[in-house]
Amino acid sequence: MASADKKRVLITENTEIAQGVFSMWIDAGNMAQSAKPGQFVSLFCNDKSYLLPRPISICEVDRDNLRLRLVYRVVGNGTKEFSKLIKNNTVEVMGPLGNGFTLEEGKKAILIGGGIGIPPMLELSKQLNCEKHIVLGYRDITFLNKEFETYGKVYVATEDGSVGTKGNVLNAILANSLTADIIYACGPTPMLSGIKEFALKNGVKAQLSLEERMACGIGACLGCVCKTKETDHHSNVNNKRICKDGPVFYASEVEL
Amino acid sequence: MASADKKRVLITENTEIAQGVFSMWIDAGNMAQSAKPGQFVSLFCNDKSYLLPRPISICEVDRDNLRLRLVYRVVGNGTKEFSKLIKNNTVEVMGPLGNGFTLEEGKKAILIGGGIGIPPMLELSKQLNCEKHIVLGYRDITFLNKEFETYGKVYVATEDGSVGTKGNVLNAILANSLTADIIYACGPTPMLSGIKEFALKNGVKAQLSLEERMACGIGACLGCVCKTKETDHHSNVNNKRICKDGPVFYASEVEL
Amino acid sequence: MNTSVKLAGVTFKNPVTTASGTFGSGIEYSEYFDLSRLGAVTTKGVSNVAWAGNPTPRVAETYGGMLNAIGLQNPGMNVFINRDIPFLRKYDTKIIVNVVGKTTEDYCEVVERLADCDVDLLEINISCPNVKEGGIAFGQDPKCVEAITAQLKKRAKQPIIMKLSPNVTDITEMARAAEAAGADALSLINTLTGMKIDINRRAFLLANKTGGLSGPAIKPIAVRMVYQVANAVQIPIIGMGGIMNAEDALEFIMAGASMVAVGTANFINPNATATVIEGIEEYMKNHNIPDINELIGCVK
Amino acid sequence: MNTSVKLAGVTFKNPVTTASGTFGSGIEYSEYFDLSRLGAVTTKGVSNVAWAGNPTPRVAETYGGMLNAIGLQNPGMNVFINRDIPFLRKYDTKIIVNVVGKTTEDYCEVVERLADCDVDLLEINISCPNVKEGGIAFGQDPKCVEAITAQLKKRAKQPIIMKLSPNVTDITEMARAAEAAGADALSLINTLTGMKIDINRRAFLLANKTGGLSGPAIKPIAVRMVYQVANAVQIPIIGMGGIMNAEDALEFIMAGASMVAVGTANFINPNATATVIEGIEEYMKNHNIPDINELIGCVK
Ligand SMILES: Cc1cc2nc3c(=O)[nH]c(=O)nc-3n(C[C@H](O)[C@H](O)[C@H](O)COP(=O)(O)OP(=O)(O)OC[C@H]3O[C@@H](n4cnc5c(N)ncnc54)[C@H](O)[C@@H]3O)c2cc1C
Ligand SMILES: Cc1cc2nc3c(=O)[nH]c(=O)nc-3n(C[C@H](O)[C@H](O)[C@H](O)COP(=O)(O)OP(=O)(O)OC[C@H]3O[C@@H](n4cnc5c(N)ncnc54)[C@H](O)[C@@H]3O)c2cc1C
Ligand SMILES: Cc1cc2nc3c(=O)[nH]c(=O)nc-3n(C[C@H](O)[C@H](O)[C@H](O)COP(=O)(O)O)c2cc1C
Ligand SMILES: Cc1cc2nc3c(=O)[nH]c(=O)nc-3n(C[C@H](O)[C@H](O)[C@H](O)COP(=O)(O)O)c2cc1C
Ligand code: FES
Ligand code: FES
Repeated sequence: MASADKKRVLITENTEIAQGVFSMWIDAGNMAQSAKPGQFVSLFCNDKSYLLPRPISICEVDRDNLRLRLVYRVVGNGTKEFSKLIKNNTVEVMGPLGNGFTLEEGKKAILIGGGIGIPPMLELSKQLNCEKHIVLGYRDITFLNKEFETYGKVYVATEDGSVGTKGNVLNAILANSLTADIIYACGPTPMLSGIKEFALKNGVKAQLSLEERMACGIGACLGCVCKTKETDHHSNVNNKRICKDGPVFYASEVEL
Repeated sequence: MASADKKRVLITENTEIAQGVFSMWIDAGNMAQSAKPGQFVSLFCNDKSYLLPRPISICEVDRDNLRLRLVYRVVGNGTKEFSKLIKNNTVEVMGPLGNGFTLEEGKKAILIGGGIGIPPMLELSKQLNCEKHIVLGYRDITFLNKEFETYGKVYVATEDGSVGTKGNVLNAILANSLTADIIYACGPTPMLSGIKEFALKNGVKAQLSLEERMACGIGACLGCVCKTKETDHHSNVNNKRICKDGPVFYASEVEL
Repeated sequence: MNTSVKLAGVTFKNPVTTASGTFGSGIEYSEYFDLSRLGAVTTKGVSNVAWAGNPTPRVAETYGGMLNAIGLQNPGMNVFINRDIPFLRKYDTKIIVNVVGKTTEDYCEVVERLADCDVDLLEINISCPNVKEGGIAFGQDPKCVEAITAQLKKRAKQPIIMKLSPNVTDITEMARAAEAAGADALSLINTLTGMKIDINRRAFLLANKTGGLSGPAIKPIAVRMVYQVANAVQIPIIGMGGIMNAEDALEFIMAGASMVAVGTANFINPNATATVIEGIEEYMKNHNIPDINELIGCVK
Repeated sequence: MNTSVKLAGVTFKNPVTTASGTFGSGIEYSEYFDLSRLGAVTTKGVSNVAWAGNPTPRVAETYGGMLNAIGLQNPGMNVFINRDIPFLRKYDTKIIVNVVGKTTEDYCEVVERLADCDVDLLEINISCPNVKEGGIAFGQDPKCVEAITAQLKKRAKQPIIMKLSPNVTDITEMARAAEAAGADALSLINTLTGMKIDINRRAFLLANKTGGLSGPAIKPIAVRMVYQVANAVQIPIIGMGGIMNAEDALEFIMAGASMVAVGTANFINPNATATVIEGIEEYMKNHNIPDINELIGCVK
């Protein structure tokens, strides 16, 4: 009956792909069957002094082998625990959660990922069937960028200028004079604000994947809301739930 | 500087030797060097929602390989976690703690173990150099009894009478008309009370290893006291600390 | 084996409900298990008009618990009554509606509007630590507790349950005040006010600075308060605070709770309530307890 | 880099002490690390005569915490003064003596006796939930807090720190009362009253029924209270409640504590205090904080 499920799954791979950034493959069973780009899963810690789920985006879906790939950065206690798990260890996971990106086929697209917002763009770039420019922003150390090259032209921006354009993703877009009908983006809120403004100015539609601290992850606790322009149908106030109604929203819907 | 230490150690073996009873060997380093029969260690859970140490007696000391053996019964969350650990996993341990048995060499001895009080008697029976009768009491399923046979004559009592004398350890002592100059015992409090009474009646000295819920395990919190006959030197009241002053006491010192 | 309990004249198939605010109106969790298994669904606090709640971050994790400062966001009683009550009525479970307000008049308005609705009990939240007006202010002074209970009792058609705050010196005083004013039952505990600081940003983690602490961390406090109140009043108690499994629920029942509510645990396991119900049944079977009512308050 | 702080006229080499009752008089822990590393040692509550404490079990584990009902067992002031003070004086650390009593006269007797002893500060425990008389009874009413503080202040030669209970509706009231009566500093928090039931034996786990809840589970409540009190009074605060590591300690300092005390964590790691001190120094280095005093109360 559940659209999503919580279960303990096997880890088939968990490797550090850049300093502090890990790539984990899990045997996800039916979760992998229905997973869409832009959706996420809740990962739970084995140490039960950490109770809440850690939302992690789905980076790749391997439907043939019913596996999901998660790419995450170690920032705190939970991700630190995950990073220490090895092949054949298990982890509790719930998902897929939220609504992913709406695939607007045929439109010329820019896919933008900033920092740890990059992983969900990989499955999107695989599934999206159109002309694609892929813009990836990093502080310094790059990761996953090589893997994107199969799916479209990749532009990199680094804050320190060590690779690609010096600056942020918008600097890279401007530097390469990229244009599009639609933007798909995931990354830190200041980046998304900038993209929203850019999209508005250029009359481009944009789908943005937002982030907020979560408790339930399924829309029940109202912990993870974002401000919306219109009164939301569910909440009857100007709040939408990022976990349930998002994490992806059209830029025009939300206030950042 | 520390007489005892807390450290993370390697598990070299952890096997179920009877239903719900496990035997674990740990690479204990210098802990193994100083460990004495009747001392215990504090085991800590990896799941940090369980904070307090689990006191577990030292069952065997392998000084050559610097290993300690712990034999424990799964009764709650901590021992359940321990039971799932496998070879090459690690566990945090502090010890050796407390004062063990005083080896009264040359005296004719009865060693009595009841239930999960049996493990510490194994190392004692190895180290004690004298005529030994070993009395082991179980509810039903026996464990470790074969291993004791190397060190003395073993008498078994089971509550259901399935092996040895039907009844408790005292029934076995009476049934076999055992006599001694000194008794060493570890087991549930009602058993120890019975032994204390028996020893008193027969004019036999007895060393009893007591049990109480602990927090610090090193004598600082006053959580684990037992009532004593005389005012205790440290506490200035009729309380001794089982973890620090015990767990082994002469029957004449304590009130059970 | 009987697991049904009676509280304030209402019979529940089992003693397990949801803690208000952790289960919405059940819509999201209905995708995970059949709500008909529950003794009752207790819904998120509802006010006379829609409330937008607090700014984010609204939740933070703590050791063995969590802080929340949702600020009682809710769609207002009209949307709730038209949408959520009919949804819940499809299930074979009782409905307990949690009511919030900024003023006594607000509370009265909601209770009056609910009087003719098809719901089983009203739970009056006078203990929310996360709103500036109302909420906890009503729940920390026995005179206020008595006054608002009396006002609502006059207007309510359903039995009313007063939900008490643990942020008090003596919870039995509040319990006695509610009982004296005619409350039919008591719910306890709501959350304990807490705070978390992000030492790297040198700032509060929650936009609201403080939030309500819930989860297993607070269970020993909750069990103690249920025990104290059970021994101070005659009216029945719904116990809650950190229930993660059947063992936890049984602690509350043995301390004197006639029913229990599962809150934060839902976030960790969407099946938590179902697991608690099954675990209670298993305990009763293993211990040969024919009737759950034997266990209520059995530890003295 | 300066880690020294000043509190009630006394200078401490660093802001870390031990929470009373979790460290004895330091003798046991001195086998694990050099007590001279500590800003101060705070000793177990001492009374005029020896106290035997409560029956066992006295401790129980809870989710992310523990309950204790030691009942203030202690050898009485004479043994303490003759044995423990000379022991501690061998170390380069300050001595804070925690004082308990059943009546105002008891407290006065200990404070008077300590007046001529070589100790640095007195911490008055008016917040122990585990004794029938005295203890918490003095700490839940601002009038009582004020009265006992005034009495002790008249007699004490050392600065006095009043140790407050979290089992109150508004801890700032107690803090203000202590300040008004001349307290030199405040310690908070003591434990929260809790209970655990053994559902298999259908009995209380602790012989005393209730115990004091400590450990990381209570930290959010403690940080909140320190923040509230720091913003309500001028006198300095020793913050405690669930400190497990330097990050936790820094939360308290940023909330307004001038010093912190490590309690339950000692049981989990005998080096806990040393780890906290090192971690604070590391944080200061990484964040370029030349003086710890900059961090005290920096989050508003
Ligand atoms: C929809 C969504 C998708 C995400 N996808 C990814 C991803 O693919 N890869 C990745 O590395 N990170 C992702 N994040 C961020 C990730 O959830 C956090 O980095 C992670 O929860 C941190 O957990 P921790 O235990 O290491 O940190 P701690 O700080 O110890 O966590 C404490 C609590 O805060 C929460 N928290 C901390 N940081 C964040 C954050 N940035 N966002 C939400 N909750 C947070 C944790 O979930 C936990 O409840 C995503 C976040 C969201 C909301
Ligand atoms: C000196 C000493 C030596 C011991 N030696 C052994 C041994 O060799 N083998 C063995 O199987 N058991 C031994 N025990 C008992 C063992 O400590 C408990 O069975 C164990 O702590 C239970 O932990 P748990 O997490 O599984 O149980 P839980 O009930 O989940 O534990 C909860 C808390 O209660 C404490 N606790 C529960 N039962 C006991 C108990 N009987 N005694 C003390 N604390 C308890 C735990 O340490 C923990 O803090 C010994 C106890 C003591 C005091
Ligand atoms: C996210 C969240 C929202 C809550 N909202 C409400 C509410 O609207 N009304 C209410 O009376 N209690 C509310 N509570 C308190 C819970 O109903 C419950 O009393 C408390 O969380 C303790 O139970 P627990 O530890 O099982 O969560 C809320 C708690 C949480 C965690
Ligand atoms: C076993 C134990 C004994 C305690 N004894 C005392 C005491 O004698 N005097 C006192 O003021 N506080 C006493 N306390 C309270 C602690 O000093 C401290 O305030 C409380 O435990 C919170 O800190 P923590 O969570 O770091 O332990 C005791 C706490 C514990 C756990
Ligand atoms: S996390 Fe609960 S509503 Fe989104
Ligand atoms: S457990 Fe702390 S004194 Fe024994």
